[in-house]
Amino acid sequence: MLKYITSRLLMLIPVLIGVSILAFSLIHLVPGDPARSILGEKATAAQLEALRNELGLNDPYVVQYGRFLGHILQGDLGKSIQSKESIGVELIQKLPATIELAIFAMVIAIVIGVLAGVIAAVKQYSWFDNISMTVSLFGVSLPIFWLGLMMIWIFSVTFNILPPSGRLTTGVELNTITNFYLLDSILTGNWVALKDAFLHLLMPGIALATIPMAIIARMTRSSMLEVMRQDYIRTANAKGLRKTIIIFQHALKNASLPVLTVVGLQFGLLLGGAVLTESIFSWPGVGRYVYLAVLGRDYPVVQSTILVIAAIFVFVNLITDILYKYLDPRIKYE
Amino acid sequence: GDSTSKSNNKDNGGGEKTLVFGRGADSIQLDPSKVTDGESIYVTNQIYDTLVRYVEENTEVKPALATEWNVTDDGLVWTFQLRDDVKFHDGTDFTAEDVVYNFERWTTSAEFTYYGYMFGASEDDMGGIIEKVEATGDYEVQITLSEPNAPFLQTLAMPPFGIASPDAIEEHGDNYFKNPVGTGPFVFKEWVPDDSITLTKNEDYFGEVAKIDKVIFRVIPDNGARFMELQAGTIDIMEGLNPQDIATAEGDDALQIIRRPSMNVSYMAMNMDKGGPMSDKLVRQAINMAINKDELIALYEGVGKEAKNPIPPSLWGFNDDIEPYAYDVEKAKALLAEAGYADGFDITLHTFSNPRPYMPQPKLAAQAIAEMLKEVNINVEITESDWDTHLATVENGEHDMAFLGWTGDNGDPDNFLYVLLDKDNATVGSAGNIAFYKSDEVHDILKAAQVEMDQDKRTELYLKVQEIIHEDAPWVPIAHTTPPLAAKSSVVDFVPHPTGSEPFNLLDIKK
Amino acid sequence: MSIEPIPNVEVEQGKVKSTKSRSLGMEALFRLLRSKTSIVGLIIILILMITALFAPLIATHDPTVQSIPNRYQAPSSEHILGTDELGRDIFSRIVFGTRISIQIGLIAVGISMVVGVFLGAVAGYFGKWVDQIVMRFIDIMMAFPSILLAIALVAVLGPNLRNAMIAVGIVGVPQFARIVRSAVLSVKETEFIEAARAIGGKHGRILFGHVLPNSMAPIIVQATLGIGTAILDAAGLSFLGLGAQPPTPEWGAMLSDGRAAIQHAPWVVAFPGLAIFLFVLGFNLFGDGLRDALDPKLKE
Amino acid sequence: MESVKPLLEVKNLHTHFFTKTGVVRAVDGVNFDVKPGETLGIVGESGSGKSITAMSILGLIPSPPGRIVDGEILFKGEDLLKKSENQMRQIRGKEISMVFQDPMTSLNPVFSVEKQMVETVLAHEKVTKKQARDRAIELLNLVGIPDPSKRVKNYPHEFSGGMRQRVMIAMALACNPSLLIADEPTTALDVTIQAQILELFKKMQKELDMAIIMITHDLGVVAEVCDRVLVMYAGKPAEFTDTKKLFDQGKHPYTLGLMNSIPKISPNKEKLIPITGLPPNLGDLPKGCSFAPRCKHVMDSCLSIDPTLQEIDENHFVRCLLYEESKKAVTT
Amino acid sequence: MSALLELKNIKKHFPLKSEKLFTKEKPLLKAVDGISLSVRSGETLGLVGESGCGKSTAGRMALKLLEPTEGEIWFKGENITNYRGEQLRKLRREMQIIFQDPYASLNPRKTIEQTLAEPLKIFGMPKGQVTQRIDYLLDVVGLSSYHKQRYPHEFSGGQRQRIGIARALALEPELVICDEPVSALDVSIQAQVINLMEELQAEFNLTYIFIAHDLSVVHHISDRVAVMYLGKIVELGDAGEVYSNPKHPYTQALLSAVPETNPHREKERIILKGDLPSPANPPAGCKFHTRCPFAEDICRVQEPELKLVSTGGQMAACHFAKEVVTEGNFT
Ligand SMILES: Nc1ncnc2c1ncn2[C@@H]1O[C@H](COP(=O)(O)OP(=O)(O)OP(=O)(O)O)[C@@H](O)[C@H]1O
Ligand SMILES: Nc1ncnc2c1ncn2[C@@H]1O[C@H](COP(=O)(O)OP(=O)(O)OP(=O)(O)O)[C@@H](O)[C@H]1O
Ligand SMILES: [Mg+2]
Ligand SMILES: [Mg+2]
Repeated sequence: MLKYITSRLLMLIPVLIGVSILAFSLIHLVPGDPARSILGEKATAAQLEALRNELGLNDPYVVQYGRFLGHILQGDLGKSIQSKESIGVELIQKLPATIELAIFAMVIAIVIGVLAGVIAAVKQYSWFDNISMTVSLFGVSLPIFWLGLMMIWIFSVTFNILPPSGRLTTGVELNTITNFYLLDSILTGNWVALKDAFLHLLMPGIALATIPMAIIARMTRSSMLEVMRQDYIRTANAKGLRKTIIIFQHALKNASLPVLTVVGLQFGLLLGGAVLTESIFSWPGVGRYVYLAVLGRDYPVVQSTILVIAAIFVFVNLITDILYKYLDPRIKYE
Repeated sequence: GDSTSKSNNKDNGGGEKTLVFGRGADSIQLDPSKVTDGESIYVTNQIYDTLVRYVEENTEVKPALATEWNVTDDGLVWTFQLRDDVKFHDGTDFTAEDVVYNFERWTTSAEFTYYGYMFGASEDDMGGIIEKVEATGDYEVQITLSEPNAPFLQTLAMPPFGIASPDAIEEHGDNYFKNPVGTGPFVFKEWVPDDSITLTKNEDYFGEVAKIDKVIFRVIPDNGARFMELQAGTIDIMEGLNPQDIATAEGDDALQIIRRPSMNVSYMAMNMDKGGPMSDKLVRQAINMAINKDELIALYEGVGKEAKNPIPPSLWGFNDDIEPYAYDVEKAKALLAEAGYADGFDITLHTFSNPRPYMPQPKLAAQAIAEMLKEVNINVEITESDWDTHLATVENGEHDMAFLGWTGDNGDPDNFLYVLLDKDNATVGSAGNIAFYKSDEVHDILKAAQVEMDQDKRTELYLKVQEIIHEDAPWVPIAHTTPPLAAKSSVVDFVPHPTGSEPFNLLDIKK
Repeated sequence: MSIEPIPNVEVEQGKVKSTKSRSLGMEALFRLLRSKTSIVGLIIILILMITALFAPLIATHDPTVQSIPNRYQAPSSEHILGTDELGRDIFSRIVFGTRISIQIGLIAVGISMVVGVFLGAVAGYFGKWVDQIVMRFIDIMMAFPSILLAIALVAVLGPNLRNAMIAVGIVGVPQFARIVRSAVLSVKETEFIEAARAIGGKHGRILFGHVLPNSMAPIIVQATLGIGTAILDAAGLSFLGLGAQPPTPEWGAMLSDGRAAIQHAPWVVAFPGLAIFLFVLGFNLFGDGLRDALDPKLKE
Repeated sequence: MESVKPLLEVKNLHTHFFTKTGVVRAVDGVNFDVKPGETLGIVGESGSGKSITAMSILGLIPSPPGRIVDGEILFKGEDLLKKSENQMRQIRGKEISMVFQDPMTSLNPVFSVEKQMVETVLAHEKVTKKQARDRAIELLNLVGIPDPSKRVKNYPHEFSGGMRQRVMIAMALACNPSLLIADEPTTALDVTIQAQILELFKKMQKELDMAIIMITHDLGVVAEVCDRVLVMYAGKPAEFTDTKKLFDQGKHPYTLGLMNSIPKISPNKEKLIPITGLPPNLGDLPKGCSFAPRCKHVMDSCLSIDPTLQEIDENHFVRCLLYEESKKAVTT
Repeated sequence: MSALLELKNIKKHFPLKSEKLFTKEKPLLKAVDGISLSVRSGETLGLVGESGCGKSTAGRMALKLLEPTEGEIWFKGENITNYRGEQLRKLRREMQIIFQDPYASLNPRKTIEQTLAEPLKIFGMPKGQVTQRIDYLLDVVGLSSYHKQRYPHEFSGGQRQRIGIARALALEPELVICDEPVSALDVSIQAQVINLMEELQAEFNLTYIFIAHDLSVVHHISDRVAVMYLGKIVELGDAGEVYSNPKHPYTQALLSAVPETNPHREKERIILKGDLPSPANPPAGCKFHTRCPFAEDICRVQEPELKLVSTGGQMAACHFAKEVVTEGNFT
């Protein structure tokens, strides 16, 4: 098991190097440069040149990439050119925001998606099946940013029942420990903040959840249908087991395997794909962070953050693989 | 960036007054000498003092850290008398040596953008026109210039030249930017990046002590969302209002609209450097005539006034006698025909995606202009890019026509005319003059005005320049905006400053 | 010869309706036309196609003509979906927008498909190091957050519709490559491929004559569903200001432009979004039906 | 033997599937009975309705599209078709249990053998978990799994095909059923393993007093383990009699065709005599006898008259016009 | 009779996927572990054995659809082991294969005509003759030319198997490898196909390698039989001899396990213990020793050679084969 994990981790290295090269090349190919971005429209050519020299931007790309890689290998994500802040420190702030949102969305997606999928499969061709599957098709067809805007319009503008943006209402106090606000407010017993943070999570969470929810529901359904056709379900029936046991133990455990893969993949996608949602709900997460960094040509931030997101993505997929193996005794570790 | 405590206080029973200021982006650094972005300066303007400050309404100056000053007749040596009762927030005393220290620091790196830009520093000559800065007493400083500089005093009032505590700079080193220490009306308390910056009032402020106890600058990137937060009451005042929301705010008794006096201009530059139609004056004039400014201005939803000159009317030296090109499609067509373009031509218009204070809806304006020029057979292809790309594009002169704008730094006409329209600044690659308008006549007058210390004479010169520019028409001047802020009605005595930032020690929150 | 011919049971039972036989594709088509959802999808797609084709006839106004004094008008009989921030007729812009969206969908998916199918087929068919290289490359693209990849690509290439389509197309490549690869892998192992080798077929003939045609089902399904995704992605890019250049009536851009007015003119945002939704839904419904029709597992 | 009351009686069973393309008459008028302790074989080609007959007995026809449209299934005198789902659940696995064809797929891959066996016992008997586990081990021992107390912890994939089939059988025996239905229990296995399993069946039957329905398409298996045989063709019984009688004096042309078409290992090779044509489509059966199109002895009347099952001899039922005296007379 | 095809000690070892990253020695699955055979022109050689013993792998290597890991393949007196590309394609005219699964062995997207035309086109038959040839082929396998335009899914399993046979015969090969051609068919159809194959053999003077696990079928169709166990041939000889007088204990057990279709005869059964070991981890010595009722110490360490055990040319790989001969009825 341990061997398996180590070898899998080792295999991630080339992928991450590839990602870092891709990120590096792309961001350096974007026209404009950080010096201009920092100094603004008012800087003179001489100032720009001086700053470029200071930042080492005039070095050959290979040297620059080597320097970047060197830092990464030492566990140093570098400093933001724009804010001068260590990227590691900034990510400690922003990653939890994004991860909290992603987990929240994923929990919604899994709970509703799996339940709907199971019921739809068990009652195949029923009205529930038809409706839930149609709705789930709606889910994958909705532009999230539009859904977000419409939710804001309905729940914030028209009815004013949910906060339109941010993680906490200004004025609500919260001592942060992990930067996961729900967790922090529970840890500090701050119920006001808990409720507030929860309300703030609702709209972006739902917006972000629609696509994975729809995908999970459909996946669960087809996976359940597939499993329900299997011989061992017939066996379970022939043994005289209760329907609930057959569905929720025998069938669901088998059906959950492909769903798990989807969950892992979707969770990874949520992390990197939250750019739109975060920008609509002014969510101070990594998606916005790296998006702004692209616009501000903040090379180190773009490179390091994409690398971190990619690492999390592959890591999450690794975890799902391990979980998969854990759930499926047929797969051996060695 | 401390992750152990984060607190947003609300005025709890004790009657503590907190002002929550909503804005679109976070500060980049809280070291004003190194930044150029409004969001940073807005905050540092509360923390730091400059030798002289702008008065509340315009860009005239009044004493601040310096109580009085004089200048030699040749305009080269300035002597400032400093206050002797000022302490930095870290408790150290403020003296003339500290001023010298700050000036010297500003000449050590290209990072001190504004210094270099305002005083003409270069890699070889980091001091620029400032020859030396000396402490001639505990509370007296003498600054020697290499050439006379008419707007010098106004320039010193700019927030980037706020005086910082040398002790703190030494102590924090590279991290000074997140531990700012000045002498201003508010003391830095806490910064949660991309979320909020908290300041508390400086009880020992030498000027008027603030009436509110705390200011929180909160980042809410989306304009619409920020306005909703204001409507919901979670912030007290905000900038960056969508023009579309003004009407809503005006219809709401609990809210007020505050318009910032204009010290900016937005324009469409026509690149004269590329050959082709744009190098023909007749074409440029025709384009000026083909644009219906009334409609264009309507898109500003009441936050802008039509521009006819490169400088805003609030500035001295504004030439009000100039008659703007009247909207006249027929005449424009005639001019084009005369120039040999009766059948029109194809042309690009570069614009940018992020709204700027002087141009809240660049994309709309571009489309409106494109549609208007269609009337005179000019076929405009719009290219919209992000701000950085746009800047790079226009500085390199890749455009035919491009939108840009300018916000005055120190309230001096030179800060508009020279920067934006002098041939000195028309170098490809770093152009401020993106029309690449290279008039020797204009150049000579502007140069003369820079060294003339008599304001009346300078006014004369600037009036003349504006006439020439009007005639040559390198631009279509578009508008001077009065960027709106929205606030709760309970916020009183908030006097917006044309430079875009105002100290909060005078405003108050009424219960 | 004494070989007994197999009696044709169907003929004997007198139930051969026509001598014409149905290919698998035809079978699938019949199955497809039996599913209600795919019919709905097909109808939506057809309506959109017709709209695109006859846009000038259907639109009530010129989609680019402005009337600044008439901006932000609520839906009325004159402007059935209201007017936008420049006083243009939203309905007409949406109508003309169908052309753009169809173009985006087809071109972006075309790019993903051509590149993805090529990579996936080559990787799956030749295996070994070819597979290793292609798949590591695909892994890298997968690990790279896709929207950021698209944003960066557009930033590099320059923001306009064409480049947005290219970026969206490139982002869609891994999906295709993986699907094609796994399809090719499973088809490659079948006995009829072995038979093709046994009768002396060359690689090209086997790959293009046997393997790919039998991997078509997932490719077609992915292409249909991919059109929806491509439109959403491109709209997302436009929403971030990285897509269609004004005054192109691209739906994502319309939505983005109208966003500031959501409080006082929500229709400017609501309708383009609804259009995107409908369009994508159409392709998803159709693609879903197509999957069922083409999936041999669901075959009775 | 005559007076023994049958354990199971299937009377005129019709199970149809109502599909989009038409009604599939998977089981269309099947009659047979099983006596306590005997082994009844059901043979027939693929698709002849063997499995559906078995599933009908257990009430496990997937519905929709399947439905038992007619008939009676009397088990210990009670009609199973009249029982509620709950009552049926009490019978499945306890009174009647079943072993399926493919041991590779019939066990749930994600649960240990122990869990799968214990849950069966617990579902029907009021015992503790511990007792259930002991019973599981005892059963595994009975079916010849070496080291059962250890192996019980294993997952299905850790067993070979033959072992899994033993586990399936052990599971089926968990509650001492009085009837065991084995649906092609050896088809998926290699010959040497098949021999082991058949041996096991014989042993089980000897030791436990239990009736078995052995579904197969291999006449060899029938000859080896069955007392009586039901030959099915296209959802209908073709012939029903004692095993020996069937092999000695099989009557139905289909039965005979079947016997002639399988190669035998004997020193002198004979040419095979295949049954011509194809099995019919159950969704669209020909009029008359469904075997008529392939029958060597087809008569005109066969194309219009669907024969009924006739007892032509003691305990020998045939469904063929050749043996329906009256009609035969007409044609000859 | 001359040998048409000769396999000389061929082996096929499949590398198994190892999840250990840094090991040199990859675990191998020894699917075929050194078999030697010669197939005479015009005969049918039956290859029997339990599932997974390497029958198909051996067949595919003979056709060079799989590269042998070791050993040589001779066809018509030529060493074809290292044939590649064009050479190999030429060889295809002379050797063909018929597959087990009638559903998987035809391209579902091609009409029967297209399927049958493909080999003809590859080998450059002029267009005009192709149609004619296809009609002929269909006729030969008992189908009609009106079937040409149909797709595989419109045929039954037996019919498809006939099409597969037609395809194999299209190029007029000499050798046809039949990989379980009837095991997926219903008994009643199976006999039709077997008869067809026998007739075709007579008609075209074909040589068959007939792979099957059904001993009765093999017995019925083969002239000689090779019995495989775990990648090895354990017994080889004239079909009648091997079936009536098996020398290897595995063959004996195999034969005794076949259910007897005569209910009156009670057969003496040898029930083997245990299961077929995995070819990834085969036992040392004689591979059969784990299940052999007669195994002794030598069997656990030394692998027996295939040796002549009867005057009729019967061969067996058992240490005690001679003893079996002497003890048995062959004195
Ligand atoms: N769910 C279903 N829907 C429609 N038809 C079905 C269904 N299940 C079975 N059938 C049909 O019922 C007929 C009888 O099937 P059954 O499984 O009983 O055959 P069998 O004799 O057991 O064959 P085999 O030897 O292949 O197991 C077949 O023609 C089959 O196609
Ligand atoms: N491509 C391959 N890669 C790895 N292992 C393989 C491959 N092909 C076959 N094997 C393994 O080789 C062994 C022999 O396989 P082969 O197909 O030759 O057996 P067989 O005797 O034909 O069995 P069956 O009767 O099941 O067809 C099996 O264990 C099989 O799993
Ligand atoms: Mg069956
Ligand atoms: Mg095989």
